[in-house]
Amino acid sequence: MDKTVASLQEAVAGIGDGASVMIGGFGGSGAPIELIHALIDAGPKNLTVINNNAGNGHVGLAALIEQGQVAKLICSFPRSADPKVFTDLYLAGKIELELVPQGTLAERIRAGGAGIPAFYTPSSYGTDIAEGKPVAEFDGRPYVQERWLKADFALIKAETGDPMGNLTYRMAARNFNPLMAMAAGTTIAQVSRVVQLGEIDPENVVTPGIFVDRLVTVAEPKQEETLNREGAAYPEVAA
Amino acid sequence: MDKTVASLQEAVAGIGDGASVMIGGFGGSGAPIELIHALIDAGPKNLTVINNNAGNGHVGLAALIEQGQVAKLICSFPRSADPKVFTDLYLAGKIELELVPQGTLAERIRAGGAGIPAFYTPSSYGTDIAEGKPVAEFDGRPYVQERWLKADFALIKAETGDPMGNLTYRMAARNFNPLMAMAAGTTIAQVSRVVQLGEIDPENVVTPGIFVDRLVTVAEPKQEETLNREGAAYPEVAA
Amino acid sequence: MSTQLDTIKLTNAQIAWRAAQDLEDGAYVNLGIGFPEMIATFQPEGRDVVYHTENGVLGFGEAPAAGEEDWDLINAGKKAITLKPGAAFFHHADSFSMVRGGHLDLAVLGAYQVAENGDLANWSTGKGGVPAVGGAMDLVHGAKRVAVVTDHVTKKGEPKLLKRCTMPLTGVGCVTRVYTSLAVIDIEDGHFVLREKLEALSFDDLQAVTGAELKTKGDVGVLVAKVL
Amino acid sequence: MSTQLDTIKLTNAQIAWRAAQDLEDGAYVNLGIGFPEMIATFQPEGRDVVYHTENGVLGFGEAPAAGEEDWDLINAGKKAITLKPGAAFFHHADSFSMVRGGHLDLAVLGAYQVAENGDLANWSTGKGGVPAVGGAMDLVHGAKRVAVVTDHVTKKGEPKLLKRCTMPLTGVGCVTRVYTSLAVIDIEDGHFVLREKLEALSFDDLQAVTGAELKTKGDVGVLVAKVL
Repeated sequence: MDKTVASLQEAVAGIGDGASVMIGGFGGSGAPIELIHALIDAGPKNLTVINNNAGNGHVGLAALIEQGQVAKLICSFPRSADPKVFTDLYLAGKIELELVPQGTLAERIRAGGAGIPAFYTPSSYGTDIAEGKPVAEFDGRPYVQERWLKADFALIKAETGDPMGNLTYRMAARNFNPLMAMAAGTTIAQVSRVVQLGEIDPENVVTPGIFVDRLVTVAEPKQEETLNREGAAYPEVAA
Repeated sequence: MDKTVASLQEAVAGIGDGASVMIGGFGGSGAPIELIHALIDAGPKNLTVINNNAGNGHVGLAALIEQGQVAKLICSFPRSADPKVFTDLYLAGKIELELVPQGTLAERIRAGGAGIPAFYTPSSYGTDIAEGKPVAEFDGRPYVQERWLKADFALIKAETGDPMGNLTYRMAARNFNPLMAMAAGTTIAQVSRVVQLGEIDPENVVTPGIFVDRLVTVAEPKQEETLNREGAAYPEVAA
Repeated sequence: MSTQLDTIKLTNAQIAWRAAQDLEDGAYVNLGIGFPEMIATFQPEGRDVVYHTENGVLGFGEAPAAGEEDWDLINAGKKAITLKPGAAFFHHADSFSMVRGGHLDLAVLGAYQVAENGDLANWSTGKGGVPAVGGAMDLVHGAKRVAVVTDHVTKKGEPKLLKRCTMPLTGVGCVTRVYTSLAVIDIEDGHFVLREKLEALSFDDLQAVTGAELKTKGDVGVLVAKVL
Repeated sequence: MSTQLDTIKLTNAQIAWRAAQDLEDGAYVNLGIGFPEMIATFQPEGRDVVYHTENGVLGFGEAPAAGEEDWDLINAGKKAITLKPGAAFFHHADSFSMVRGGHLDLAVLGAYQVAENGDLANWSTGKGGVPAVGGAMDLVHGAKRVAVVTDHVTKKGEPKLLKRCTMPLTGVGCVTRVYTSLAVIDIEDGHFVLREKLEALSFDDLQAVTGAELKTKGDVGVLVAKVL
């Protein structure tokens, strides 16, 4: 079993117009910048993107939005240090936003991966976010019903992978990545290195390979934060 | 911060009559035999016990049941290699049983720890187990509503712990232990060894210390399977 | 009739062998406790299959030699196992996320009864005693294919493949294929569709020991199994 | 009146200092982005507090020196952090299990408005622009105590402590204590209960800049804060 693919281009192959795509990361940490840029190169339009944020600067998710490839964003916090790209499109009515509390977003994705079609949470009860959602009382407290969230594809960033797709992450870059790996039809991971089968201690596997479909090596992945401090943009001509 | 306690007796202190107690393990693997035996010594009655099974032989959970301390068992599979203790009491109407499918049991405990009061699952739909439970349809498929499961105490078995209560497990002895750690008011862990703070790689912590209240060292924990092959019983006089 | 069947029918090992021929390369598979576990023994050469056990292991291998057991490394049947390279441990909620979340390619279970609508009864005869369900009610949901291995009839010669199950259900409309001692049968659109039968057995004789109509779509293949 | 308040009121740093005095030894605490984060700076000596950040770290410490940042090691405010011994990493669902599941002892947030029934508004002024909620709606549920740090009045001198919030709510009935620039106030049974106030301020003057009745139970303490 060998899930590795040779190029970023091959890794994102098959993501077509109208696809739903989960993209890992919290801010820049754990954001699969190289996979996102490969998706920009591949050029599908009308995507629904699930991410915690709306990108920063002109690289990664922000660049994907800037290229006009995203029709709808499902996220918890679309305001960022340099939110211009998303903000402009949103205020112009050119991109749809589904705002989800962060914990609910994480739980909805986990539910999608775990085969739980709906669950109840105290979060957002009594707020505008809960409008139109079913409410039920358990043990005398009110809760909001939320639905699972799945996607056609997940683009995630991990640290170490093996050919079967077992993954480990690096520090707080873990965040949404293991959850999205569970909730997508096709999960595509970029890893800093691929090691031999058995080199990842079975005790320390964070994402078991059953959740991963393709693996591509990006030996020295870029950090969104660093790129933005350098004033980078993607594609470079847009700078 | 130091959550270690000096003795098994101290570890199980405060578990009184009528308490609900989650006990980790799947069959013998991951079963906190020494903590259970300390609970037998402490002697509380009328307990509600949550475990996947009903114990084997005359040690561990089977011994706790045999001592008449358990009024109700919530589990998925109370039939075992030597099920006599539970079977006799059950058929005599002397112990209550709540039978829960194994995946639902795991998810209910996880929900208890995660603050999710209820969720929907396809498991058990259309079966006797679903009788009396709310049913709802999502995307054209029917699902059963299940409630979270919490307990006053959890007795769990881990491999390595640090003074803050961070834990790792050993192979398939992980099973229900990390979930139960999340779902109890007071979580009590027996570990084979306590290491210095920082010796467990933050990447490899399975149960973060926030879920653990007390930690007791049992350097060479007994395996239920081995004890039963030796024909052991607890308390020893009962042999 | 049932005496005659006894002379030609496949043994459990042969049923397991036949089921094993359908294991796909690269598949993630859960084999139920007991009879279904035997399928792994007959995994065809050159196919890479990753086995899942619901107590939290992916990628386990054969049983260890006697005396080499580690009782922290067991499968759902509480038998000692070994690990293959690339294995992973996880807790029970993650394990059943794999099951319920549709991540397994195949689950194979035993059966008391299977109905033409895909209903399965395999956890309780409904006759009292201590009820015990384990992971069966979860395993029948989520896997892309849910297969059953079973004798075609009960020890008394009564059909196990029925219009509707009479014993307590494990799951509703969940079974997709049945490997029996006499035939291989798919469940499609609420009907049994016969794919293979033993050559020595006529269609009518097979129908006679089957509790619901056997449909056919195109040719019916010959059920062959290795002599074991 | 508001000019007079400006001369006596606590600075944000002093409010954070006062809130920090209530940090309990051994507590697990989440400090909201921005102002509440400052509380960690004033953690009293001898108290061991474990900080949680919702992006998956427990047991983090101070910011690293400039140039030493690792952008995989950040907090919810996307600022670089460091680890203390005994730290742990986990994914977002586990992180919010800690939040929602009642495992945190304390969460401290900022506020636009707090109502005497414990309602909090801190995520949207309701005036358009891009809405963004982040983790606030989860953080207000589950923690054993949910405290707010805030100026007592808006920049225009209007009360932020009200009978009912007029801005979009973050959570219902969730706040248990408010540390303001003028007072420390508990929320009990749907009422503001004054615990401490600045000595220079009369009860009536405080009531005048508070949008709901201030009740008292026993003595009202003197709100003192270190000169910072």
